[in-house]
Amino acid sequence: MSVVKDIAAVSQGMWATWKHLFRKPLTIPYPEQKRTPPPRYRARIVLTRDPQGGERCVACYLCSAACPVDCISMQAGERENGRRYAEWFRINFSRCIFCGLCAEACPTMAIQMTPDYELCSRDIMSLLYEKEDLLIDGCGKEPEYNFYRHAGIGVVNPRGGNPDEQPPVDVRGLVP
Amino acid sequence: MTTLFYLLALVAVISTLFCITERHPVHAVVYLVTSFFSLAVIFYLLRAPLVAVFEVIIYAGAIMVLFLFSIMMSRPEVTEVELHPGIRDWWPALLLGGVFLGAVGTLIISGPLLSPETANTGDIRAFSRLLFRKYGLAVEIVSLQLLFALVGALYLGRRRQ
Amino acid sequence: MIVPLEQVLILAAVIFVMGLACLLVRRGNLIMMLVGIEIMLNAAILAFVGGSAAWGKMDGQVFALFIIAMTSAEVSLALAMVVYLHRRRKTVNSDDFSGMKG
Amino acid sequence: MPDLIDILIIIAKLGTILVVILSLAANLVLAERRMLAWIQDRQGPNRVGPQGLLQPLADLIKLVTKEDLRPAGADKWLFLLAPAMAAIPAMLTFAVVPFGSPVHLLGRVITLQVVDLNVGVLFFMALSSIAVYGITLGGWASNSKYALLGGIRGLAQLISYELVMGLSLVPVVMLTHSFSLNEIVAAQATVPFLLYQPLAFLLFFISLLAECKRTPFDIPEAESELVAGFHTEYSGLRFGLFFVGEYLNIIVLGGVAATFFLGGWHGPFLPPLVWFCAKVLAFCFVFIWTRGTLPRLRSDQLMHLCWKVLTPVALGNILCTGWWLTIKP
Repeated sequence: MSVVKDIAAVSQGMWATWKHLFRKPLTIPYPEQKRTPPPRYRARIVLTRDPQGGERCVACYLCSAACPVDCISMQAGERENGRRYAEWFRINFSRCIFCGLCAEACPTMAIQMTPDYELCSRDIMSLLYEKEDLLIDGCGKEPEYNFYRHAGIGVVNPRGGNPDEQPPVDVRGLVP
Repeated sequence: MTTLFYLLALVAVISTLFCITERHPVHAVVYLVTSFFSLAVIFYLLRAPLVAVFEVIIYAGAIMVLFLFSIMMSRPEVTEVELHPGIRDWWPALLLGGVFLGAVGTLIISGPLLSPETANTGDIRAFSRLLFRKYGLAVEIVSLQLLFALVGALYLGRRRQ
Repeated sequence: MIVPLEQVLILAAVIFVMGLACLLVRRGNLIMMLVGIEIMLNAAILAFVGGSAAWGKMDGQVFALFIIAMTSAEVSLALAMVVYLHRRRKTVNSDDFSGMKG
Repeated sequence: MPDLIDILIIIAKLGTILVVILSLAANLVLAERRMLAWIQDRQGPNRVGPQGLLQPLADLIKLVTKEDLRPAGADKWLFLLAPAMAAIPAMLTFAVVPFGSPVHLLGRVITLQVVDLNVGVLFFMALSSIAVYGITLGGWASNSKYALLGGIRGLAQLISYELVMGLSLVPVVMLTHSFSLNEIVAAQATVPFLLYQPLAFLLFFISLLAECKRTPFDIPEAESELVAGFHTEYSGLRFGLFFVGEYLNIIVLGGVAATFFLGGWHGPFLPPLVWFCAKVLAFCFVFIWTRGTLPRLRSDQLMHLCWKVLTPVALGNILCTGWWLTIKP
């Protein structure tokens, strides 16, 4: 009897919606009540410092190259000891899509994402973050890591002097 | 009440006039519905509430809606012939209409038809008793006719291979 | 009876003549011809109801009801035919339907 | 002849009904939005005023201040008139619905009904058959294919379900021996017709859903196929009139259904007016609940349901009722 089956189906649906009528809503009224995002949430981008307080960014342009919407731009500079740094570093958050590719691309863990998702403004120019706005006084998610203490070009220690670094290969020594 | 009758008669005549002179069929149907409404109220004033209500249900609610439906489905284009009917198209109408109006006029001026009588004709129970007892056969015939119309419309509307 | 029967009959006659004119003049559009027929039938109903009220008998109303029922049958068939013809010939002008071998 | 005070009483009744129904319709919009939200585990509009209670006012201000657009090539007068044609029949229907027992006030007996017609049922049928014009002409006059399709669909749906509605009311009239709504209510003083005629009630309810163009029968305004159907091209206050007309229709048809099948204002313990309002609101609730549950039918399923299922069942129901009435002592 298809009629009986139809009636059963309809009443089943009605019962389901009846139950949901008295269920606590899953949504929350947002500005008053905020959800705590998980610590690895991908929102506002920051530039972190190494444990010694130096900038981690070496202005390698990898984040800028990885960015699908081209919102990161910078100018590389070099100090006297060969340490590279960003002369200026700019992220246009009105274009950023929070995909996290920049953070993945970064070889020095400098660029990281934070759970601060409340990024909106009536003034679009205020979403243009300069280096001063981006740089934080902390190490972010990798508190131990310092690029120049693991590898590098002899800025902190001479080459091959870092704890887990092998001395550079003497190319001439390989000559038979 | 009498004033209301004259008012409604005026509305009915004017809207019918607009209806027959309107070039677009949809507008004509809307004018005709207005005319039917005023006629329905006239029927109510003439103590025929049942006829008044059926005038609205069937004429305004079903027949005119069918007209609208077929106009919308077929989208007839307005032709040049139709826009400017010549005198050749008018004279049979004028002739027949004149004859008809003359007949009614002579009927009326030939003397008073009858003295107005007061009887309650608005009773629905008496009406239905009359309809199904005295005219029971006619009801059957009309229902058969409706059945034939249904079958005919189905035949005309069926999909042809 | 709120008005004399004569006035009801005059109203019915005026409406009937308008319907007649619509039927005879607007032959370029089958739908308008049907509208004319509707107007004439309504005039007939008005005359029946007027007579019923004047004589105090209900037979006129019964006939008005029969006319309404008959009209609905007629209109459903006629409009089905109009739509059918329009589908075949792409016109609703009555003068175009003159050939016997459609 | 009615004297001046009678006319004043009628005007007062009309005004009260108009105000009450219009404000109820506006608040029904809010109620529907909140209840649909609860069904879908959401919160619904709760910003304007406490619990969103001032939302109807905000909607009104928004609709009034919006630009009133008229599409190019639209039929001017019909486009302007169509929303009114959709809303007015709904309001007129309430004129014959009795909403309470007669009240004695200042030495007069005031019936809580605007007018007691001896053809009340047919009056209701007539008005619901006129309601087709609003949506059809609105859809045609917009000069838009979506609106035209919505109008044609609405026309076909409304005149088909009108038939089922009429047939499902016939058993009620047979049991009462009268077309007057007052007598129909009086006949249900002890037992509502719902218990005698559950099948007729079901048919009537389904056709009410179709007459209101509510889900699962909202194909004239199917958003996913026809954008918004017959009111695609409407904006501002005219759209608001269509919108309010729909909710007016729900309330009024709820009142009519309560009168025909639930015993009108009859009920134990509570005052009659309270009973009537409770029944109407219960109908509104069921309408919203149904909308939250059932998906939309296809156009051909709709016609199939009407002509091949509901109409034969309604005719059989009439036959059984007649047979039962003749063998009843």
